[in-house]
Amino acid sequence: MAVVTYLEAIRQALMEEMQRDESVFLLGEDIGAYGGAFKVTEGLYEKFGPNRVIDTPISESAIVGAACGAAMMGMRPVAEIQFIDFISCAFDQLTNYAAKSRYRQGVGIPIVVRGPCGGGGRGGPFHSQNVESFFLNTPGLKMVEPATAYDAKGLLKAAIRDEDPVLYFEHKFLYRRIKEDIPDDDYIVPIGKAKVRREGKDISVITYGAMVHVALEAAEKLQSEGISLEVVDLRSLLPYDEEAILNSVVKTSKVILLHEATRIGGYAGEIAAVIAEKAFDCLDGPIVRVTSPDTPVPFSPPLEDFFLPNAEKLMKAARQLAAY
Amino acid sequence: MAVVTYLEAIRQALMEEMQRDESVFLLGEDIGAYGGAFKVTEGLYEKFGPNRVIDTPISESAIVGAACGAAMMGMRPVAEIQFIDFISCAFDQLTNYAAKSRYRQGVGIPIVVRGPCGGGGRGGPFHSQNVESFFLNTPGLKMVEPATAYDAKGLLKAAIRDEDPVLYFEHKFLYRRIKEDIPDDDYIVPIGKAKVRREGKDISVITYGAMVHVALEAAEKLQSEGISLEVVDLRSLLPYDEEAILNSVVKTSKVILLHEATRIGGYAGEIAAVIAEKAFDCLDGPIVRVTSPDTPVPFSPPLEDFFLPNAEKLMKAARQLAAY
Amino acid sequence: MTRAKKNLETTKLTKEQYLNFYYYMRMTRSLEERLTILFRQNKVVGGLYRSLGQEATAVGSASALRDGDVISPLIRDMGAMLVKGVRPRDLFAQYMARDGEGTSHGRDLNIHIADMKRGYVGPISQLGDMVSIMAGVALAGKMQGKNIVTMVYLGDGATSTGAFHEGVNFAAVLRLPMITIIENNGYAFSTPTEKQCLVKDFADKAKSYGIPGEIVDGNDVEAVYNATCRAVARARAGEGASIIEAKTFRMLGHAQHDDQRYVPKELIAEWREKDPIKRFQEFLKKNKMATDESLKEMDEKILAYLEEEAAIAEATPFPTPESSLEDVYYETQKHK
Amino acid sequence: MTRAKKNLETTKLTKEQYLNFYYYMRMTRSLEERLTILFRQNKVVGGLYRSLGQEATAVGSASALRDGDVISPLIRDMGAMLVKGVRPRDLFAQYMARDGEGTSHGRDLNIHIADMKRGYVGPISQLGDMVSIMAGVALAGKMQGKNIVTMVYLGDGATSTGAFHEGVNFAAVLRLPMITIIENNGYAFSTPTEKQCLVKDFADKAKSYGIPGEIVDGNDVEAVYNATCRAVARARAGEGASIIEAKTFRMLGHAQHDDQRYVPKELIAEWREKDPIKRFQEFLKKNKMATDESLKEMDEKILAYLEEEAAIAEATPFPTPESSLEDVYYETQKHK
Ligand SMILES: Cc1ncc(C[n+]2csc(CCOP(=O)(O)OP(=O)(O)O)c2C)c(N)n1
Ligand SMILES: Cc1ncc(C[n+]2csc(CCOP(=O)(O)OP(=O)(O)O)c2C)c(N)n1
Ligand SMILES: [Mg+2]
Ligand SMILES: [Mg+2]
Repeated sequence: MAVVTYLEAIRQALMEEMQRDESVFLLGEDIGAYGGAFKVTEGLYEKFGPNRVIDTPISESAIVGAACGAAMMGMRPVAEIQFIDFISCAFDQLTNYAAKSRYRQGVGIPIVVRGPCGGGGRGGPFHSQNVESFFLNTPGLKMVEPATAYDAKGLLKAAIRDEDPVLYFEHKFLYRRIKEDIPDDDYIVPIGKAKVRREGKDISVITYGAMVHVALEAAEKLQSEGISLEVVDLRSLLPYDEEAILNSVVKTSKVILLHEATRIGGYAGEIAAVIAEKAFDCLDGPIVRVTSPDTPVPFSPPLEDFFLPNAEKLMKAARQLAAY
Repeated sequence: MAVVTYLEAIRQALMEEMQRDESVFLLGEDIGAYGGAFKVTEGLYEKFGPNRVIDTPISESAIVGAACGAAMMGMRPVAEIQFIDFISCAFDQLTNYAAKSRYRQGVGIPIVVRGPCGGGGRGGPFHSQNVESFFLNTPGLKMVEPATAYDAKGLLKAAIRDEDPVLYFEHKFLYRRIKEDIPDDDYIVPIGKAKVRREGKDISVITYGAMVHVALEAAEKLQSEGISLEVVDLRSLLPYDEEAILNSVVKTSKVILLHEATRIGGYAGEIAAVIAEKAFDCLDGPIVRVTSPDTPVPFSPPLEDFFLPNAEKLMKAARQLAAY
Repeated sequence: MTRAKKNLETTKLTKEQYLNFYYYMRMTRSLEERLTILFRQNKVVGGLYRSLGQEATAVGSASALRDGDVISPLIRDMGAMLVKGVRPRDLFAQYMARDGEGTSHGRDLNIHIADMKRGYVGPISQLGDMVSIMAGVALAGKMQGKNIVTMVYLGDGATSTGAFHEGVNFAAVLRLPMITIIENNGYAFSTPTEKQCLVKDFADKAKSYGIPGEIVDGNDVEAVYNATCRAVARARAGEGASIIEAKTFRMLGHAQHDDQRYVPKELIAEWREKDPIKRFQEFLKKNKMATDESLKEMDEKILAYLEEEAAIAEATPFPTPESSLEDVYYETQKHK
Repeated sequence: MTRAKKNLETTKLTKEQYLNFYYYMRMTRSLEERLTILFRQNKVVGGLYRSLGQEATAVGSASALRDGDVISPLIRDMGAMLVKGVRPRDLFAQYMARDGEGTSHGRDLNIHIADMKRGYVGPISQLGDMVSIMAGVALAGKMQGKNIVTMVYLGDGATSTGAFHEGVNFAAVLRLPMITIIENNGYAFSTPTEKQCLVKDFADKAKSYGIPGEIVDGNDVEAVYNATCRAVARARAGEGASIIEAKTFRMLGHAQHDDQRYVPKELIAEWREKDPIKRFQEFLKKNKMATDESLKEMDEKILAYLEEEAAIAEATPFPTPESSLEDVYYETQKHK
């Protein structure tokens, strides 16, 4: 066991998987000697050399495309998108080539496309986005977003070993802000399994990524007010853990869906639909969404702080729902 | 009044808007002398010349980008995407440039990006998609999808006159299959307003595009079984008509969300979330989704027929919900 | 050394090789003609695309490859797929949206089928995307020490896509053994090349990537073969990517529904004279490798073979509706 | 006629013009130095990007434009924005995430601000995208009979994007008055140009689009000005798009946080000798347009001016939280 940050956990997963399996390799912009914009791949170039840690031109579409092609030959590419916002440039390759290949031509595409997402870093409209919803309506893709260092490592390993294309979102706000003791030995966190981070009985807060910590903070604070939040960390966004979601709703009968992405068309819609369809009987109140408002991510500190969901906003929503 | 097809209604709107406003112009692939892959722009090149009906290289990103640039100078470009599936190649320009320009630099982008969507034509995975969900989580965009010839014309005119970027989805299955008498004089169908296509009292079917006709067919058939469907045609997908949705739910207390796009991450999620949040009290049963299954759009007739929602599938869902 | 190798690979064709060129070009054309009949009988589902007049480009280029090499064909490259071993029945069944080994099981259309063993990838419709895919295949081959070459086919129109640009540059910079064949057939759907790009020679695009670009008469199967051999030799020698522009012409509309009234009649007449098969027949006869009779015999054999293959395809059932739910993920994969 | 016009526009600079070059280059550098101080004081929000050593490219090229022309600058082109009339206070306020006319009201960062009247567009971060935007601006200008020219700046790295390719080709084919300035500064973040593209001269990219491409010494403000004038003259004469490659060097890291240890020391030393401002000072003195004293005087005036401007910016409030909800759509627009 050793205490590592979320970022170090990601690096460990890359390192260990590259050691375990020769077919695993990395490609992306400035990931080689420089170690990546956030230094996630630092040291890997030195360890594995330029053939397995490949610096590419500024070409997100080609990065993803080349990863797909290599995967078709049995390789296990892990592509880095310098900021996940730039995945928009590879949207076509991901949704049309990677996602549909197994179905339409019988050839699986075991790639991982990873990159830093999320706000709180004064990154402005193009370095702060949460892009999961863009990809949610594309069968064939998988998506995960870890909230802890333990999961960061275990989910990345699972993603690399998965037979299908996995988008791996790492929340940059967490990179160096959270750390924990994680096991030294090989482990994975299976894709598709949520985790109850805190048991509660009044309201289920279903969330993922950096917002898990917001939910935990709110849960802690609300305890003294006699409101008991259950915090469900989805971890996998596609596929999602329907059973865990419904189990929690059955238990609490009230739900808040919390995410950092903006509201309309955000991830919460899907979960609301599942709950309203499959656990309608158990519901004792409206399904409430706590999200960012429908604007681009603003840059200036007062604006971004106003924009992002936080414990206060969640607590306010929870108090209202508890009183329902 | 004259009887026109859905396709002719679109052409009329283009023609009339170009006549009305010199700043309206068209750009896209093969839209000039050839008149477009579906002949939507037929005759416009002859009428308005090569400067206002511009054939472009195969460059969706540049088509949308150039449209944005021209719009910043006061023009009103209408870009055609030959099949809406290829809008994936312009995803970046649309979500990052067009959508955010007014917000981040104070410059509005009054463009329309239109193209044929939807299945039923044996088009396979890349000529049949419904792409609305890809764009639903991007504040700054608008989206519409007409279900009738009347709306096709009125919504396109509204889109062209709108000050913001509008994605206009035309369902290719309807192009020549539906026709109606529409007024000769200038009219618009305002963006953001739904229309109740059929009044009913038991279940609200909330839908749009080609599925409106499926819903109407099912409603007609179910009448004899004593199940009364109300059919709400959203027409505008972003913004959507929350009031009309909630009004219908208040009236019927039961909801089916019907769309042709696949299920997970499909448009229905957003509407389910709004209803489960704002009309929870009125609900007398689960919110049911009737959609395509979570696969790419398959090509072969038996597969595509199995894939697409139809009146039978809707009726089955409606019977179950009615009995709830 | 490289030079010696190049010469070795591009000279002295055997009679068998020449006859193979003919066989595959003829097969391509006859197969497409057979498909046209099926189309008229309403048995083909969706559009039908022809490569009439472009057979030499597809066949000549693919003939320069060997087992293990991988191509990404487009609708005009059935000939290349045949060289790589696709069975006519697969193409017939695929165009008729049938099930069966060698097809996409009714999921995708026309030539969108893959066989990584035989060495062809099923393209997607979004033009240009296959370039970086094939760069990736080449990259993997290099990593795995396989010394394979990949070849990506695309039209003049597809060079306008950003995906083309990113893919070729990527392959160039990483010195990947990838050959891009630009089939300049004068049109992209209704759009003539001069509205697509101001360059006269698409081979000039290579200058923008610092890689070799060569122009070849796309209707001369041997010339195409030789040009491709040169690029293949460079690729196998570790010299990286190349572009070949094959100048040819699309003798029919974009697809069956398109009467190409926008193409000047004279242009079609001019190119009809350059028909790659007629031209190659003359060549074979002049060089005493074939006679009218031997050619007729071969043609008839091909037709008979295609008849059998078409019958097999026609007898192949449609996929079952429920099968459409399979294979989206590994976890639900039935077809391996 | 065109030729005559070209000569007219590229020769005989006045002393005032030369001094203006100096003024704007000096202003750029001093402004960025002032920003660096603000950065160290933690008043700058987010990253700080410098154009140290590249001032001649930005200033020389923008100086060839006139009112009505529109540029799309990037982080290394503050100099071009200054020439187009941005106020230093706007840039200070913008970097400090403040509100106020001339800023993005705290919504976007660094030089992402637009003023269609002054003639600059606020770029987005996705590299390459601005090319087709500026093609569209040029297209509109043409349609509106305005005879304007648009200019899009980007780095060597950005040429690898598909968006660059589609945009330049689009402008080329439609013969739009758009000039693409490729600022080849040796690196894209940590990536040297040889890992970005195999060409030595990025001007060669023009060959792929059938448009003129010219190489210019990016540290020679007059040369940049003249090359741009030639391209502008062609554009205004209806001859369409051009590419100019300005060879220069990024003297600091990608941003403040990057110590660019990956850049060989000798390279930096070599380019320090070519500093565009130092060099131009010598030129001015040699040609009797300035003395050490007159330059010092100008420098001090600039510093004083910047001091005032920075003070105004520092006194500008942050935007109010609720204002972040405005302006997503026309219907909610407050800032016009
Ligand atoms: C990205 C994209 N945009 C548009 C299309 C529609 N489309 C299909 S084929 C075609 C023309 C292709 O022309 P070219 O590349 O020259 O190939 P050819 O058909 O002449 O062989 C077009 C525009 C597409 N498939 N992909
Ligand atoms: C599409 C895209 N991918 C990646 C990035 C991240 N990024 C920002 S600047 C930069 C390097 C740009 O290099 P260059 O174009 O040479 O410009 P320079 O900084 O040298 O002026 C990168 C990779 C981006 N902004 N956009
Ligand atoms: Mg062509
Ligand atoms: Mg650079």
